[in-house]
Amino acid sequence: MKINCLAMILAGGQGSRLGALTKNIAKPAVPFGGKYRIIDFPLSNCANSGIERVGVLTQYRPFELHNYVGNGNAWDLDGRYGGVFILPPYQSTEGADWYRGTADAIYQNLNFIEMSDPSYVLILSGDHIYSMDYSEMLDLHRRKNADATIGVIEVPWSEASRFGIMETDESGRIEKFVEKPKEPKSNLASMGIYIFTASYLKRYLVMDAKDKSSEHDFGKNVIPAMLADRGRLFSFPFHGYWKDVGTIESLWQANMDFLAAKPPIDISGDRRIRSANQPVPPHYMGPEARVTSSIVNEGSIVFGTVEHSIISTGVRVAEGARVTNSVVMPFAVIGEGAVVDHAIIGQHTNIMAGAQVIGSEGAIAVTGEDELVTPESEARKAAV
Amino acid sequence: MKINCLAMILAGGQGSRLGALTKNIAKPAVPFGGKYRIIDFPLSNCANSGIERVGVLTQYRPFELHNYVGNGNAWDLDGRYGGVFILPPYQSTEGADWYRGTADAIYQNLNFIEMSDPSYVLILSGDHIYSMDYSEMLDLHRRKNADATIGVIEVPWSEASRFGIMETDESGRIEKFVEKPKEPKSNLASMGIYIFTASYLKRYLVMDAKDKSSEHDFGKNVIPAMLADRGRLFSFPFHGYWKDVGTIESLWQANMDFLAAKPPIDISGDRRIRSANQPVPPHYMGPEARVTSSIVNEGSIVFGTVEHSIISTGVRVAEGARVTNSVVMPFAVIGEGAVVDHAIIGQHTNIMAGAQVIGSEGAIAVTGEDELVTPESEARKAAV
Amino acid sequence: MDRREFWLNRLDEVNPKLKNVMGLVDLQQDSSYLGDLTKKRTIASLPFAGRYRIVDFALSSMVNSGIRNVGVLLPEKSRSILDHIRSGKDWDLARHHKGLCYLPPAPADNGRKEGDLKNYYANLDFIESNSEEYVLLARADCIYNMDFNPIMRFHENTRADVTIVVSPAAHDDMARGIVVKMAENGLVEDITVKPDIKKGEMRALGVYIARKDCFCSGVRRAYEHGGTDFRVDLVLEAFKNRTIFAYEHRGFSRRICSMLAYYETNMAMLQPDIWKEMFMREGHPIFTKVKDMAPVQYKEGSNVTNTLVANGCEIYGTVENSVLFRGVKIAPGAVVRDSIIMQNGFIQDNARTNCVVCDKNVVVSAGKVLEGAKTYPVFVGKNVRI
Amino acid sequence: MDRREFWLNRLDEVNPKLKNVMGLVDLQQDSSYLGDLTKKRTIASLPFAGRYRIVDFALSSMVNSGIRNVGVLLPEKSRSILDHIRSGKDWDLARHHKGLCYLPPAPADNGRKEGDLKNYYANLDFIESNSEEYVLLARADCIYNMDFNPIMRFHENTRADVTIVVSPAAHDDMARGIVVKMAENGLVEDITVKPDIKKGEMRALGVYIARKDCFCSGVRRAYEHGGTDFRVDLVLEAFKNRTIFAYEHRGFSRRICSMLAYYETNMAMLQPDIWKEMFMREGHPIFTKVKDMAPVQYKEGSNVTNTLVANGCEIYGTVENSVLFRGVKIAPGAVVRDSIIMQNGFIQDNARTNCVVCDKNVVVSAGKVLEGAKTYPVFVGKNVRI
Repeated sequence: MKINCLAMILAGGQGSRLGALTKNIAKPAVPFGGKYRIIDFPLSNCANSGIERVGVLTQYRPFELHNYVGNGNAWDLDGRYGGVFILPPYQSTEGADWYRGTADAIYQNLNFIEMSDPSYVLILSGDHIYSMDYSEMLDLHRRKNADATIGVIEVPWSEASRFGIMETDESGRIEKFVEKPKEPKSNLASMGIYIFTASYLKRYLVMDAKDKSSEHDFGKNVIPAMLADRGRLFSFPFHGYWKDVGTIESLWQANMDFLAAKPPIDISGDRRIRSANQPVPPHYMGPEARVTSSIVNEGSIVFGTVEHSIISTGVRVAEGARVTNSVVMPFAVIGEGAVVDHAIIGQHTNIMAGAQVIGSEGAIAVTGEDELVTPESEARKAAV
Repeated sequence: MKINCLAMILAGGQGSRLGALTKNIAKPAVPFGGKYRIIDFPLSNCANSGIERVGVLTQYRPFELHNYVGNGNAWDLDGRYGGVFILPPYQSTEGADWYRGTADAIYQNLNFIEMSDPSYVLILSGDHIYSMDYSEMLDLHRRKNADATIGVIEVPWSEASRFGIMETDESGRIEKFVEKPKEPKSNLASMGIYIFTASYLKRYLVMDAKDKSSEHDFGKNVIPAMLADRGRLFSFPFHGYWKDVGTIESLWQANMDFLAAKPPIDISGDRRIRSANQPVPPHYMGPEARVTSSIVNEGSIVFGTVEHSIISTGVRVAEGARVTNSVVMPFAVIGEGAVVDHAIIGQHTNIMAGAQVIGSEGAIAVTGEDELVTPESEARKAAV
Repeated sequence: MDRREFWLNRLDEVNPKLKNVMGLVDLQQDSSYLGDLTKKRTIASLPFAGRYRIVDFALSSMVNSGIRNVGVLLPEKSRSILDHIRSGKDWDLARHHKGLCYLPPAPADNGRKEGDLKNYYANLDFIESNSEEYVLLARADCIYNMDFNPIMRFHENTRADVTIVVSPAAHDDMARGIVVKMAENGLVEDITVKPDIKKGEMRALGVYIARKDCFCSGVRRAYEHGGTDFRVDLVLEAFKNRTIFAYEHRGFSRRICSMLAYYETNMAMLQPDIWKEMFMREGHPIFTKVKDMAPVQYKEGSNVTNTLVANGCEIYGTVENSVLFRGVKIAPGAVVRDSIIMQNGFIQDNARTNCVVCDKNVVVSAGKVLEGAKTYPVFVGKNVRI
Repeated sequence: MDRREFWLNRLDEVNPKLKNVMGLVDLQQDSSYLGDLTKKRTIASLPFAGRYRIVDFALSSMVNSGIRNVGVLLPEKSRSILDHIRSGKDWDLARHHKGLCYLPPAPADNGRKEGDLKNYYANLDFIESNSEEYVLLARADCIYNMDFNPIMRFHENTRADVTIVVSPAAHDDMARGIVVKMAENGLVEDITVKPDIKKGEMRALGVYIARKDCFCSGVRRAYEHGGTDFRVDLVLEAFKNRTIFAYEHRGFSRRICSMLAYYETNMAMLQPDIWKEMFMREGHPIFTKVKDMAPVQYKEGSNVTNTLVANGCEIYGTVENSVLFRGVKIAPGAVVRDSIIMQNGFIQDNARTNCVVCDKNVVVSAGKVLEGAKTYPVFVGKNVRI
């Protein structure tokens, strides 16, 4: 059965810039916004855009991601021609290798793509928070009869040199693509979202794989090669909220963005962000609870004070505890009288009674998964 | 959530002894008996024994197996604490490696086992045809307070030296285990089915992983090490039909076994063998069809003659074609006047009008997947 | 470009999807024309072609055409249909968002005459609460494998208020139904409801497309003015001032309107080209409840020709021009000709059936002979042992 | 060792599983005691504790106890319950083999007096066709989180024909129910059906265990002798000569037998130890339909204490001793005390509610004040705007 569009999510390796938070889980499985995990965003976007078959490329603890994603049922991606497939490297008749770059990861799964037989392939990354209708981008791709279409967003000129920058003509056709230009001539940054016509992609991936000098990266190698051959590459401008959460600081900041009077994404409307739910009850606010400017998810129980923070599934904030400007990940416990400020508290971590985890803007404190923080232990600070 | 018993199926590598049949699919995905795939047997046995969580260890084209197995829904293995997990090698904080042996494959997935938190681990292989109630074996394991229990079957004395042979005392406790003994002192062969108490297994896998001289094989290394330490290892005798289908000859023979007047396994009763079904209609027998002593599955259409053969899903046997003593795998086409005898015809293969694929007992002819056999081309013969 | 336009523009492309259409399947069909066959079941749950039930054809056509939101109007006796459709998973309709929704029959109003229209009326709130702009209704008493996309395009292009799918009757048809007279462009000039239909007359296949607001206001108007009958009070009366077009379906289609039609339509599946059109169309499979039966065992001496055989059968004897449902057993020496043997039938040694329809679990004992005619098949009721 | 023994021996072990027990959930409870709360719904589908419905507690208890085969006796008005339970997937009961089966109400017999017993009788064929040897019946009008395994062991050990689960009534209970007198060992000495129940009396929680043959023969006997009422005609009459034991459930349990009981039982969930016993027991979660709402937004100035808050809420104002269901909005300056606000309620600026139960979609406009008493909460019907 030929499908229209197949999505491939580059979920990456261990995501070392997230440090302790990814000791036991892959980056896309990192909790976000009290209820979600990062991968909920691209998966929900796919479902909301009518794309029902998704490959997730990862080589780091794939079964935990699999355990979370299952067959995609939570996102209604488990239809007969759909499904979510976790794709670690595998052994083929031609041998086997770990993924050497974004393009190589896709290349190694060309068999999977052929099995799915799509007309178009949508490539996404697994560490961005945003809500986008890919079907509009796909529509542009078809109307322009493009070989490739790249999602772009305007960034402040001052930051443009941190991104892959596109120069386009009036029709949106891409003339030049420069990774991290020192003197950017445009502020249209690549979002790392690509739609390729499947056959075109395959041709370039096979060429790239043979090129021993290549780093096998879409931005550095494949897109430039396509442009060099005068391929029909177009840009698709995106105007909504879009945030890379690849670092502790940006992860914390993106969480805080959702505490604004008007959250940056409508996560509960028609194009809602879905997630795999656990059977937990409504949360309970104790007799002395004091919670303001915060987001609190199901299954938690709060007796203390929470201000401008995110309290995830199953968290317990004990009497007299004080959580401010922080993200408390699922099933963490904040003990009696403990103080948490400008911090990210990892899943299942126990901040014992009286302990303190205090960071500051620009130096967010982080505790990993399943840790025990006593009043004596000094919480590790994230390298920024 | 603690589960009672986790099953781990060693699905192996490319299964090269099945030659052309496993060019594009892993061995457990090889079709069997007209409707099934080899992995249906261990998966159905698990479901029928109340074991709902299953890991499938493979490093060869995992997504095709994933595509077939899905989340285990077809076997009712998709419950909240259940699920089927395809487990290729992955990258962990300690590095990454391909599976070096049966024990190493399990060792590399200790994290998965810990995540599932079972009391017992059942280890199975992915290339046996049989119907067995593992819960009886598990019950024996518990009643004997065993560290490990090994499924055994009596084999003819003349063949005993091809197997791992167990010597047991009266209570069934294993005293000695010898891989392929030249002069066997017992005819109790290991079926490659093990139940371990989870903590005990973990201890020995960790030890085995550190042993540089080990081949990391259960039969050769782990079981002997356990016996050397006087572990409580028991045998569980099995009396039903059990067939290794790791070679072309044995795969053909096992298929033929199901054509007996009384098939060796009751595949449709209470403990039925389940499989992931495709939406195909009842098969159609044409006006001149002549079918005897055969098994024919849904979705096929027969105009020719079929004798003592297995016709799988979606196969077409054209007018005047003659199929005898053969296994025709799904969606193969046997053209007009073609002759197939003592052969295995791979999936989607097209035997053109007038072509012949003729083997003999002991030298079964094989065509691979998606092949085209013309009257001119001589069908490849399997190495026996 | 609005959302609707966006999807409709795609219809000719790779992945046709009737995203803006909600499906309604009406299972409350009058089954008195089928005699004992439907004494204890609805037409919709009547077994067909070895492994299907009649409802599978309407449901599969919807799903294959891209409809993802289907309301099922349940009949009074709904257990067998609930057990067949279950979550809708086998039709890919078990979803968190949209998917299958059961619309159970409304309890009886005090003193008011009952009819099939009432259940539509009782469920208007559900129909209206959905976001789709169009309704595609299928009344589950016909056999077809239809792609609704071209019909939807036809509906759009003609700017019809209501589109009725019709086809010429293949035979005289003794059951009540809608017959239309239409102009060459499809514009309907007259609609009649007749107690019998002559061969060749353009009769409705029970498939209707309309804008949801048009459909709902029609139902409301018909019911609130005392209407009870879908055909007369809605299609004939309430839609009187609407622009109605008829779309002629040219593929295979049959109404299951009598025992003979049931018999002949099953037999039609024995023609390989019809078998292929119905069941083997790329992207248009007919889905049904998965039962996961073993493949068929043809034993030594079996002789089966021009026959449809479902899984789970075991055959020693001779079968010609017949349809065997799941789990049928034909003993040595038994001869089955021009017959339909439903689930778990057992034709014992040397028994013979000729032009017979056996309901589920029928046993024809050793040596017994049953003989009907092609124009008058003999029917044997459920669980009967002869 | 036969199959049954085999599984029962395991009960004390790691993975208790009532594999030999089929569950029956009866949703056709008399709801006249609850007034307007159940005017348009059954007790079983009454919203409870922020995100649940009453039926979730019986269903979850069955599933967590290891029951994998559950028949659901549907009430006359079944759409909301079909929409809530759907395939049973959220309770892990969407299975090919066993799993959930809907048993729709039997159509009315001509002239015969109706009652809840009839639906049991009409579905005996289904109950008997299943392989399990025991039936565990739960009538869905109670709140509990029960492990049925010890009750099953009790049933086995006492060699009872029928085991009834009871607990002393926490309050006077104005609804009709079964009261038992029992000996110390649990043997039932007398059963009565009373129109009201006094505090402390041992009243049935609607949970019964019996061998399937005993249960079915009782139903058959009761109905075929003209019986209509489950309690009187089956439990009192048909089981007269059976050995009946009562098992006292010592965990939390309440019958939802009046508006006040509904109010107080919701409020009981605000005690953290009861909240934990009901919802946070390892291996015994309460499952419900997944709606996937966003987490709760506590805005600047919000002040929420001793309150249960379901996802999807947005809170600017003050809430005390209350239960907020999904999607409730509390505007700035609004004060909600000792109240239950069901789904999508909107308490506007500076409005106040005190001891109020608001059904779904209620709007209390800016500045309005509603005040009831803890012993007499004010009820506001569905979709009302005040």
